[in-house]
Amino acid sequence: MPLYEGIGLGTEKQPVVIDIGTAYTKFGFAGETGPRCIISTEVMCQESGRIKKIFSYSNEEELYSLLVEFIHNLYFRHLLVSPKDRRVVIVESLLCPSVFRDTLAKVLFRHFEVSSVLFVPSHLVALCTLGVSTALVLDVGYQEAVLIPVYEGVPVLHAWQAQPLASQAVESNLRRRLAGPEEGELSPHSRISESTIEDIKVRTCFVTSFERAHKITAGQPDPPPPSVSYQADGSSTVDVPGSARETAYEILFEQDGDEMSVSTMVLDAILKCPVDMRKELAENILLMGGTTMATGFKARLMSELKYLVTTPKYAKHLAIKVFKVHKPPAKENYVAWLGGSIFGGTDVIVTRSLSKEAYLKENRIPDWANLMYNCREDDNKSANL
Amino acid sequence: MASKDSVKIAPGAMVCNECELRGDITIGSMTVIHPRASIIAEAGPIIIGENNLIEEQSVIINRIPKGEQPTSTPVLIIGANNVFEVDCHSEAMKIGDNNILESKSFVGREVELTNGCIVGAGCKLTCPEVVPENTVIFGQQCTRRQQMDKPPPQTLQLDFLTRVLPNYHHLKKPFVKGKQ
Amino acid sequence: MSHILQSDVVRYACTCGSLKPLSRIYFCRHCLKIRCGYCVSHEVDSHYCANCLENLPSAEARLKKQRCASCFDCPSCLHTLSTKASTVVVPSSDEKTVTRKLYYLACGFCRWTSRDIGYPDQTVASGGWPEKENPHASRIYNLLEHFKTLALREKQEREKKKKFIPRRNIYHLSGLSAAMARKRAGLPSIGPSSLKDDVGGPAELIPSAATEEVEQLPEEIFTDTLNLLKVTTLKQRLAQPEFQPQTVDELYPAHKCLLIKRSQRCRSCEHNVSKPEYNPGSIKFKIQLSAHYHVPEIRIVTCEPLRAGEKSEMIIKICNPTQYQSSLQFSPLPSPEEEAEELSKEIEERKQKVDRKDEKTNREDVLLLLPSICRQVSITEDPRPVNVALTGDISLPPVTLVLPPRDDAAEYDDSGDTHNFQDDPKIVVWRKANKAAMKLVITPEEDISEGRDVIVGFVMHYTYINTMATQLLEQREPQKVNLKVKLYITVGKVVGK
Amino acid sequence: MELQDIFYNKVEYVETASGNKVSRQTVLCGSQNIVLSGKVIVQSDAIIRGDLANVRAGRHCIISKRAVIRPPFKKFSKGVAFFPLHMGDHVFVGENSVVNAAVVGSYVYIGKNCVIGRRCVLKDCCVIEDNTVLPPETVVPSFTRYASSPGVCIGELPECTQDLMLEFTRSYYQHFLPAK
Repeated sequence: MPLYEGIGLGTEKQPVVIDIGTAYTKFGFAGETGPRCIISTEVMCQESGRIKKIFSYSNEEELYSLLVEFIHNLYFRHLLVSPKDRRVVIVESLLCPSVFRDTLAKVLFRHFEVSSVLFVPSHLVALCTLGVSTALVLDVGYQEAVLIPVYEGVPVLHAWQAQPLASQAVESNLRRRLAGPEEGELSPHSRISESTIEDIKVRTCFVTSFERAHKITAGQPDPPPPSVSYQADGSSTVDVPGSARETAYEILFEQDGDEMSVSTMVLDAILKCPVDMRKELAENILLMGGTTMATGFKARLMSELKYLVTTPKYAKHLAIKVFKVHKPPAKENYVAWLGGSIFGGTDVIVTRSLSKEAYLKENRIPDWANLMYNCREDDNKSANL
Repeated sequence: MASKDSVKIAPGAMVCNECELRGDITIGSMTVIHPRASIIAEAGPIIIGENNLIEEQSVIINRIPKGEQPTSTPVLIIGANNVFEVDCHSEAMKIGDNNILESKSFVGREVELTNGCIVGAGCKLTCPEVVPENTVIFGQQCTRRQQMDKPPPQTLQLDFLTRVLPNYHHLKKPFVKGKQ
Repeated sequence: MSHILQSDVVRYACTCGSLKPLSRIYFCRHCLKIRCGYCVSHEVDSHYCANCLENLPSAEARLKKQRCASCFDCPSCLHTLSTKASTVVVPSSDEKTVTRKLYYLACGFCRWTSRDIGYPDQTVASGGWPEKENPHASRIYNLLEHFKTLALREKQEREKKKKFIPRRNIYHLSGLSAAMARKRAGLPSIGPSSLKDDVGGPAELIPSAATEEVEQLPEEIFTDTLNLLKVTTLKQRLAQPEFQPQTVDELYPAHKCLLIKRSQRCRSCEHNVSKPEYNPGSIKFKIQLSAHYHVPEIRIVTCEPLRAGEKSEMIIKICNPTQYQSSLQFSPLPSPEEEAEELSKEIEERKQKVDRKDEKTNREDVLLLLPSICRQVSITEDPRPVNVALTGDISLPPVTLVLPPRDDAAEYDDSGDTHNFQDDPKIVVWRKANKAAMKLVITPEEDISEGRDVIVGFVMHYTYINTMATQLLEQREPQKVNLKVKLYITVGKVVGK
Repeated sequence: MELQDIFYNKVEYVETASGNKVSRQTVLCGSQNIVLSGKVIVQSDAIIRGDLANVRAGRHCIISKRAVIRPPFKKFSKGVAFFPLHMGDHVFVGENSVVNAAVVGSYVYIGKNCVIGRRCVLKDCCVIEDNTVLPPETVVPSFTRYASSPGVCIGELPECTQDLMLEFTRSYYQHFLPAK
């Protein structure tokens, strides 16, 4: 038992750190080295037995009840502690919709009576896992890839990039490829469940090398890798052709009409930053999110970057030759959580959290997008005067 | 329907009277068949090897395939040391040795079990295939894994049953031929 | 009728606006109000292992990361592993052979064993199995130490210069654009790097260094056939978040997660509505205020086929679960305006309660000095209106139905009823002990389509003998109170003409 | 919903002095080793294997059609032994379920088509949903609901489960009537 966990015993209750992703939620206790659980962000309706995704909410009320059910499960099925009078750290995306944020705060304070909530932006706290203060953070999750450069601890917000190039896109691409040419409702593969597609993706697909990908786009592909026959259950088999295994992830790197891919996102973001930041950012890339764990993803991204800087589109503006990536002390899919855990393990949780009393008085949560919270203190003062 | 019922039971086999045997069936020695098991040789003969354990409510059936008439008489062959647990249903034409069909499992006609396979409780196999040796199939999605060794034979249980069952059940006598 | 415990046919409206079957609601005897799992406060009482049923106090459970020390989960199918013994013959020193027992872990479901991953068999049944540590643990503790020092320094500086709040933060969580402007204006850079110049703390941290090298795609991937049986599933990976093994030979058994016993507390009066006994094997409760024992139960016995716009007869059974006689009356549901009024009354009542509590805590200075001792004022969510669309009309007989108290002995007594009630035989179909069956008429809506559920609702008024008051003030007689509860019955589906 | 009357063929059932109602179409092997404590209903085609070891069912148990109650065995170095199977009071076993448990507590509801593996321990007040497979040696704690294959805890039961089961099995008995 590491010394650390013994010290805090009996003094203050360990804060809970929650990172609610579109597909998976990571949660555990602050100051620990890994999340306790990674579970699907969904709840099972007790009456109908149907699974409902949290992010499929249609209005605030529905979201509220989904979150109550979901967070109740987090505390009483997995974390096994009382939420009441315990601090919470929420790792959130800077692009998190306000309605989600507000509802989540309401659920935590009003329903679960937590003593304080600290919202931390995922791209920023991810840096805590490295001990550096400047990095280009690319988070490729389920719904979208979001990139925000962080310079000296400050997010360079005007350079942010977001594209729907993530797991979801890969999975629908894979589904199309499995369905084959005779597409449509009649194809047996159109009925494959989402979880099966996800499992096929994780277990059989990979990100192919830069050279092979170029040959494929040029129409002269190398022989595809061996195909795999995947037994979905006892009564059906899915044949996963080698080409599907190899090209499922290509959707992330193809530059279609709008010439946007995961790799151009990185370069575009660097371009939007001031010149003196660029080199430092390019040499401090942090990749996180479950999709970046795909076999070959990093190698491909690096070769793409190296190639793209030589193309006319970027060569003119960018003089960068070297790209370096960080290796965080965690699996990519919980880097942000670990950042939250380290951040929440410090006294910051006392000084910066939004307390229950403050929330009940104001009935809202500070938000960077809201000007009220986004001025310097002295500005605020003068405004008040 | 099979032309005639002819059941050959090797000496040492233990077949309870209360089970249903239909058609041309051969049962190897030391095989134990519990009451209420059904073995139905509908399309052709069924040959069951030695040391098999067939529990109550299990069904082994040599079914007439739907549609076309078979050109030759299909024979269903079961090897040795297999266990058919309560309420399993097997139509497989070929089952090797040391397999376990757990409770409520279902194995279709076009599936072949080699050796040392375990079809888990409630698993349904219908896709035509030859299940590789030492495969374990389990769970809702019929997940598979490969085992290092094949499951051990149930010799001890068979010993126990051959001692106990005669105290409670009427048994079919070995070497019975012709109609019952 | 498939399942007794999940019957959603008759739903009771909780004070908070949720609709639940009777078995899932509570009756707070102090507030005399209905509560449910949604509006009570849940608290973890004790931890126990679902497999060995050993009880662990919360502090110990926390030390063990809410996992059982002796039970393991199968990494392959997530079922519980069992310890299997095998005997081996070991040659002993004096030329005799000794048989010894060796133990290994095995899964009875998917047949995974600890031998599959090369764990050596153990000589004791309780294990001593190798524990896998997070390979990055020491690095993470370094980082943690580093940021703790930074945070502490920030806090101290903040205290030192109360008036001028320095902008020396670990990371800016707000004021992003303002800080950027500052950066551009050439102000000294902030962040951890600048802090190095300060008095060196004990946690000197080497920041992570980025490299150009990344894991390359193995060449064999294009030529070797993939054996799916060797690759772990996503579920298996996520079950071990810190390791997430990719191949099955890296699947290590994990300590089994504990389960909890929990108590539930009424948020408005802070009394428990349910508190189990600590022993995991016990099915008894220290406190148990399930509505099943306090509120009359209604069940449908039979109902004629329902047709849109036509009357059909429904027979319901009403049961009085209390030890006292109860008289029941029925009335239609309140109109939306009345309901809104009731809701606001409820909210007002709560507010007063909170205010009163506030006053109390304010007066007691001792509690102010020790805020950790005094319970925080429970804030509750406001009750919501019941959200159900009724699709039928119910005609309620204007009678008062008196139900005798429950008598457990009567269950074994077949001698018939001794009570004598003057019931209208057109309404009360039969009576037995504390139960009675009543006839009601349902009229589904005119325009309801076939196959839709017919939902009707009404208010049940019942008398309840409050025994709680007698315990508090000994002199007083048991108090009779009039209570009411809203009921929603899903009668069934509409059939064709 | 109130239970509807369930009518049975009067000729088919035997009613004992203690109120047990047992169908003649069942297979009660080794009936001298089976104890039914009173007001127990055993419906047609159910199998109780008293020949393997003692089976005891408490008061007000319901064993539905085609259910199999079978004492579990355990292998030892010297042989196998079948263990007695104890079932508490007010237990419901659904149709087609196979119960191989060592102990089934009181107030337990086992749904349809379940497989309760060898030497499972079901504590008082638990529910096993339809089609669940409990692997061997599973322990099901009180006030939990198990479902799926392998069976996992999917929820909790209300505090009044004991009384709900009590009432359910009692009223089942009351509504289990001979056809007129």
